[in-house]
Amino acid sequence: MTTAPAAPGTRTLTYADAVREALAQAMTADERVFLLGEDIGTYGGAFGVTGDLVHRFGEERVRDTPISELGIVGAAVGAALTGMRPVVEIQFSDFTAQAMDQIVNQAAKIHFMLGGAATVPLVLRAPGGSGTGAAAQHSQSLEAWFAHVPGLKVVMPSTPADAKGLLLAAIDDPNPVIVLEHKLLYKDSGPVPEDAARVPLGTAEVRRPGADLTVVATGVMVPRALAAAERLAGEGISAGVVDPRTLRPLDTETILDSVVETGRLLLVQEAPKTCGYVAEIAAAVAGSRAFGHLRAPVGRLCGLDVPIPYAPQLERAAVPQVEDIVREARDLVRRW
Amino acid sequence: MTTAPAAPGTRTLTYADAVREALAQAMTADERVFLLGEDIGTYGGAFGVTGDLVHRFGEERVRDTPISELGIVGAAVGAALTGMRPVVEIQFSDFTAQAMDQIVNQAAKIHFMLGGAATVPLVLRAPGGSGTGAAAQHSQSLEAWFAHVPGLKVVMPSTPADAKGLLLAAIDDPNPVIVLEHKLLYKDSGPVPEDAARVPLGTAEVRRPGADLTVVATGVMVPRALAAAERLAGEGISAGVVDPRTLRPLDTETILDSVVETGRLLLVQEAPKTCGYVAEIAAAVAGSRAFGHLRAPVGRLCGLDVPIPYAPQLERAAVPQVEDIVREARDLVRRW
Amino acid sequence: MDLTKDAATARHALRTMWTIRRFEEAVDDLFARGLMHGTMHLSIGQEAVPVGACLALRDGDYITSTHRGHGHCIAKGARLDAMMAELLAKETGYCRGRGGSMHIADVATGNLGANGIVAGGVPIATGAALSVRLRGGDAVAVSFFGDGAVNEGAWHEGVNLAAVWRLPVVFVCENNQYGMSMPATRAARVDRLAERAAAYGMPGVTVDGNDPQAVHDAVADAVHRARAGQGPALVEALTYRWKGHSKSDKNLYRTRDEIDAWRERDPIARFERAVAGTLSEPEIADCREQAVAAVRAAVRSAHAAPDADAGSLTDAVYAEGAA
Amino acid sequence: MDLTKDAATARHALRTMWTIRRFEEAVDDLFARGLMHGTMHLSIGQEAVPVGACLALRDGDYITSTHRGHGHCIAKGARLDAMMAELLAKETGYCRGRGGSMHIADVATGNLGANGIVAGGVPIATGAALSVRLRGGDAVAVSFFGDGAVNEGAWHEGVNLAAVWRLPVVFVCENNQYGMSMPATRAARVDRLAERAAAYGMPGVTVDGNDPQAVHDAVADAVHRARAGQGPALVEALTYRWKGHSKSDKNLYRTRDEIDAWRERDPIARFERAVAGTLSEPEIADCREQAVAAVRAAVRSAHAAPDADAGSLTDAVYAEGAA
Ligand SMILES: Cc1ncc(C[n+]2csc(CCOP(=O)(O)OP(=O)(O)O)c2C)c(N)n1
Ligand SMILES: Cc1ncc(C[n+]2csc(CCOP(=O)(O)OP(=O)(O)O)c2C)c(N)n1
Ligand SMILES: [Mg+2]
Ligand SMILES: [Mg+2]
Repeated sequence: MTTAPAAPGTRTLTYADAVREALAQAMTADERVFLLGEDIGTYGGAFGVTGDLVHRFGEERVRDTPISELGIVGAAVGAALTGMRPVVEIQFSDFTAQAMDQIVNQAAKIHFMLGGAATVPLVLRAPGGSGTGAAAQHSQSLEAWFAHVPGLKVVMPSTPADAKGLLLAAIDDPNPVIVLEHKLLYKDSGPVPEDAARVPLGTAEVRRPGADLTVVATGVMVPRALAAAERLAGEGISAGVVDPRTLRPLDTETILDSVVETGRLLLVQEAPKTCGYVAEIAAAVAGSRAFGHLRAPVGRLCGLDVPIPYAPQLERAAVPQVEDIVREARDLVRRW
Repeated sequence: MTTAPAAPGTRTLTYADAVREALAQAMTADERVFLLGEDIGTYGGAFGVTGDLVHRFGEERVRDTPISELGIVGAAVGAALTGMRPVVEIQFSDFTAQAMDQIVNQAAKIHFMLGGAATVPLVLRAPGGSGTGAAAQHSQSLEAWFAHVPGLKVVMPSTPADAKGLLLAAIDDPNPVIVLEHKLLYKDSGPVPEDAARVPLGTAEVRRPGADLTVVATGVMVPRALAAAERLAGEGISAGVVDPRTLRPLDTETILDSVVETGRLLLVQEAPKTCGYVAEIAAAVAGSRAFGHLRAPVGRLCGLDVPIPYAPQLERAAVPQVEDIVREARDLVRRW
Repeated sequence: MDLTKDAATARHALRTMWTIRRFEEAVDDLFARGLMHGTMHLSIGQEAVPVGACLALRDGDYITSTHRGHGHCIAKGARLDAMMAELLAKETGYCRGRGGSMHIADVATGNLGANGIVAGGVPIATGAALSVRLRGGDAVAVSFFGDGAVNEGAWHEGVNLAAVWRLPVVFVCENNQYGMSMPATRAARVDRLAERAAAYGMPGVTVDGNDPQAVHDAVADAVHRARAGQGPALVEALTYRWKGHSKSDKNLYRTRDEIDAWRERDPIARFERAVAGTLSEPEIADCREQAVAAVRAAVRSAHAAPDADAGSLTDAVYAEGAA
Repeated sequence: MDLTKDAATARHALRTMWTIRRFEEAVDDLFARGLMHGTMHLSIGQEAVPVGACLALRDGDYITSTHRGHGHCIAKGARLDAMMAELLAKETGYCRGRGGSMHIADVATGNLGANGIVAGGVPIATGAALSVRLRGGDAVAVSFFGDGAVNEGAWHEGVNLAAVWRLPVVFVCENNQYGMSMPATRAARVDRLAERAAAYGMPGVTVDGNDPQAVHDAVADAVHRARAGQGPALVEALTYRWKGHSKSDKNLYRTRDEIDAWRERDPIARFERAVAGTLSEPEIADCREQAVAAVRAAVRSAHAAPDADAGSLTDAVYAEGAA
C-alpha cells in the first residue's frame, strides 16, 4: 500500500504505530485498560507493536507474562469480569489454539450463560497471516474459527486508520473482541486521525466503487484487491472492492447492495478455502435478495488447502497474489 | 430413527454398540490400535461407548487418562508418529478446545511440515451436539473448525452402520481423522454389518431421492431431515436427502448432481449459522456447475447464533427441529 | 476463628451445611421425579469445604466454582430461590435458565460462576485477583476445584501466573478421591496434591476436608497471607462425594464399603457433635429445620415462577452499550 | 561414561559441538547475506546440552526438539546436507522445503521434529514413550525444551502423563535464562526449575549445561532409570544463548556484561581444555577443521540442489494408502 497524503487531523503512521497509538489513548483515557502478553514490555512485542508503552505506562499495566496463552486469556477473562478492560496480545494468532477454551468456552459464553448478569469486555489482539517465512505453525489465518462462535466479535483491520479506530471501538465494546492484525501490514503507512475516533464495529467499507464486479476481500487481501482493481481498470474492467473490516457482526447489506449493482462477486481471503470465512459471505449472498441479481457463479479465491510452507516460492503460491485476483476477476467478467 | 429390519449379514445394533464393535474389531485385527481417554475403562465411557472393552483388551490398550485433553492428544500424536494407531476419546467435543494445539498445529500439519517423511494416523472420537440439557460448554457442534484445517479429515456418522464403517475406515487412514459422533444418536438402532466392512471416507450417501428439492443435512439433522421429507411427501413435495457423512474431504459431486436435478437446495445443520459447515456447501454450489440450475436462493437452516442454553424449551428452540425443516423446505418449493 | 465456640458462628456454619445438603437432596429428588432437566453433580458429603472456606471470606471477595458448585454458591451467600429457579429452568433463575447447574453464578456475592470445564475457573480466579491488584484493595479470590483439575494445563498456568505475580488467590482443592472414575492417586504420582504447591513457590497444606474447622483454619491462614500481599497458597481438603459423579454414574469404580466408610465420617454429623457444647439440641434441630424450610420455600417459589422465555433466546448473546 | 578420557568419544563430542557451532554460524551468515528466508533461532553457546544428552542415547531412541533445534538434530545424527538444504528451502531438504528450521526433523535417526510451538514436543515425547511401552522394547524418548516451556499447560500435561504411566522419557530443560525476553526467574517462582519434578513424583536435577560431561551424566542416569522401567526424570541444564532470541531481537532485556560473562564460559573452549590430556592439539584442531569442512560441504551441496517445487505444493497435505 502506498502512503496517501494526510487529511486534516490526520498524520501518516504505520499500521503498527496506529495500533500502539490506540492502546496509548485508551490507557490514558481509561484506568481500567491494561495490556498483557508475552514480551510486550521491554522487548516491545514480537512485532514491535507495544514498543515503548511499558516505559509510558509501567510494568503493571503493560504486563509481560510467562509463556502460557491459556492462563493469560483466562486471567484476562477474570479481570474483565471484575471491572477491568484487558487487552491481550497473543504473539502469533496460531497460539490462540492454546487458549481456545478460555476464548470460546469462557469469554464468549459467560455473558449468555449468566443470563446477562456479567460482561467480559476483553480484547484479544493477534497477528495472523503468512508471508514471513515462519511456516505452518506461525502463519495461519484463523478468523473463520472465531467468526463461528456466538458471543465473540471479530475484527480484521486492513489499513492503519482502521487498525486504530477499530481497536478503540473494540476496547469500548462490552463483549470479547478478537482483533486479527496482519504481520505484512504492520509496516504499511497511511493517514491516521490524531484523535481517538472510533470506527464502529459492524460497518463494512467500500474501498473502491465498481460496476462490473464486486470483490470482497479481508485483511491483507484488501490492498491486493485494490492493486488488482487498479490493473483491471487498465483493461477496462471496473471492479469494486468491499472491505468488511468486522467479520462478526458482518455488514451484509453493504455487500448485497454492491452485488445487486454489479451482478458478479469475487471473494478473496488468505485462509485455506474449505470452510473459510468467505464461504459465509458466499452462503449469505446465495440465500439473499441479491441471489436473483447474480449473473455469474460466486467466485472464491482463497489460500490453497495446505498448511503454510516454509520455502518462499511455495509460501507465495499458497495464498492469493495480485495477479491471481486480476486473473479470477477478469475470468468472471469475461465469461459471464 | 426407527429400527429397520436387518439385511443378511447385519444385525440391529445401537449407534453406541456399533462404535464399540468397530473399536473391538480394529483392536482384534491390529495390535497397534489402542484407545485412550477419560473414564473409558471401568466407567465404560461417559456415554457408555467403550463399555466392557477394558475387560476384553486390558488396561494398557484401553487406557484411562487423567483429565488433560491436550496431553492425551499430544501423547496420541507421539504414539501415531512412532508406529501405533491411537484412537482418542474426548469426552465431549467441546473439550477439543483444550487440545486444539495438538490437533491443529501438530497432528494436522506434521505430515506436511516434514515433507511427507512421517504420518500421524490417529483418530479422535468425540460426541457433539445439544439436546441433553448440558448447556453451553457441553453441547457444541464444532465440525466447521476441523473441516477448515488442511491435514485433518472429518467424519460425522448419522447411522449405526456408518458409525461403524466410517470409524473403521478412519482407523485405517494414515491421516488424523476427527470423528464427531452425536449424543442423541447413541441410542438409535439400525442394521449394522457383522463383518468389518469399511465405509470409505469421502463418499456422501443419498438417503432418500427427491425431485423437488435437495436437503443436505449433517449428523443428527439427517434423521430429522428424513422425518421431514416423509411429512413433505404427504404434502406432495418430493424432498431428497443427502448425507455427506464425511465433511472433509467432501463428496461435492453427489450434492451437485442432486441440485442439478432438483434446482433447489436446503442446507441443514445443528451448529450456529454464521461460518458453520454448510456455508461451505452453499459456497461450493454457488460457485459450481450447479449454479445455473438453481431456481431458488440457497436455503440455510441452522442453529441460532447463540450458545446452547440449559432450559429445555430454549435448547429445543436453538437448533432445527423436524417441523422447522418441513417449513423451510415447503417455503422454498412453494415460493420458487 | 473457632467455628464451634461462638453460638452465632456455629449456628451459621451448621445451618449452611444443612442447607447445602437439603438443597442437593431436593435436586436429587426433583431429578429422580423427572422434574429436572440435564445432569447434576451433587456435593453431598463435601459440605464442610465450601462452608469452612467461605467463612474466611468477606464481602467483595471473589470465588470461582466448578461443575459441582451448589455448595460454593450457597456458602458464598446466594439466594436459594434464584438458584432453584435456575435449576428448574425458570426466567427468575440466576441465569434466566440459560446456565443451569453447571453455570450457576451470583455476581452480587462475588461468585463468578460454576464452570462446566474442569479447571476453567482457575485462571479466571487469577484474573480476578489481578484485577484487585490493579484497582487497589485487599480483596482475595478463592478458586475451588477438584482433584481431577490439577492435571489440566489451565490449572498449571493459572496457578503459575498467580504465583509469579504474587496475587491474592487461594487455591482450594476439594480432593474427593476421584475425578469421575479416576482415582486421584492414579492421576498424579504424589502422595498429597498439596505437594504441587512447591513447584510454584507457594505454601501448600492438606487438611481434613470433612472438618469445617480444619478447612477454615487453613483457608483463613492463606487468605490472611494473600490479603497481606504475600501471594497465593494451595489448600487441599480431603473429602468424599457420596453420590455418583453425575446422573449417569453406575459407581463401578468404587466399593460400597468405601462409600459406607466415608458416610460414617459425615461432616455434618461430626460438626453437630463438635458444637454440642455451644448449641443446645433444640438449637441444632432448629438449624436443620431452617434448612429444610428454606429449601422447601425455594422449591415452591421456583415452581411457581415463569419458565425461561424462548422468545428472548437471542437477547443476551451480546451485551449492549459500554461495559 | 567419561567423555574426556576415551579419545574416540572425546573426538566425537568435540567434533559434534564444533559442527553445531559452525553450522549455526553459517546459518547466521547466510541469513545476514539475505540468502536465507524466514527467521532462525540459534543455539550458539548451548552446544554442550544436545551433545552431552544424545551421547546417552542409542539407535532407536527418540527425541523431540524445539524451535531452537539445530543442535539436537545434529547431535542425534542428522545429515548436514539435508539440514542445510531444508534451511535453504530446497527440494532435497529433510522436509522438502516445507518445514524449514522450525520443523526440521530426521525420522530415521529418531528425531521426531523441531517444533514451532513452545512445549509442543513434550506430550509428543510422552506419546513416543507410550508407544515403546505398548510395542515392547527398551527405547527411551528425550524431550528437549527451554526454560520458557515449563509454564505451558502442554508441558504440565505431557510430564504428568509420563509420570503416572512411568514411561521412559527424559525431560531435558535447556535453561538458557530467558524465554525470549522473559527471565526464567520472573516466569516461575522457584530457584531451580528442576524443583518442579517433585510435583510429578519424579527425580529432578540441575546441572551445568555448559559442561557436556555434567549433562551427559545426568541424562545417562535418567535414561538408565527410564530403560529399566523406573519412569521419567527431569534434567535442568543451565546454559546461555549468545545470540538474540531470533532475527528480530534487539537484546534490550539483557546486558552486554551478562552476555560477555557467559561467553567466557564457552562450553566448547572448556571442553577443549578438558580433553587436552586425551587429544593432542593437532587432533583438536582436526575436530574443528572437520566441522568447518562438513558445514562447508553441506552449504555447497545445498546451494546446488533444486529449489523446493511449488508444483507439488499440495501433494503432502494428506498421506495416501494405509499407514
Ligand atoms: C476440560 C474438561 N474435561 C473433562 C470434563 C468432564 N468432566 C466433568 S467433571 C469431571 C471430573 C472432575 O473431577 P474433579 O476435578 O476431581 O471434580 P469432582 O467431579 O470430583 O468434583 C470430568 C472428567 C470437563 N467437564 N471438562
Ligand atoms: C505456544 C507458543 N507461545 C509462544 C511462542 C513464541 N515463542 C517462540 S520461542 C519463545 C521463547 C521460548 O523460550 P524457551 O522455552 O526458554 O526457549 P528458548 O527460546 O530460550 O530456547 C516464544 C515466546 C511459541 N512459539 N509458541
Ligand atoms: Mg474429584
Ligand atoms: Mg530459554
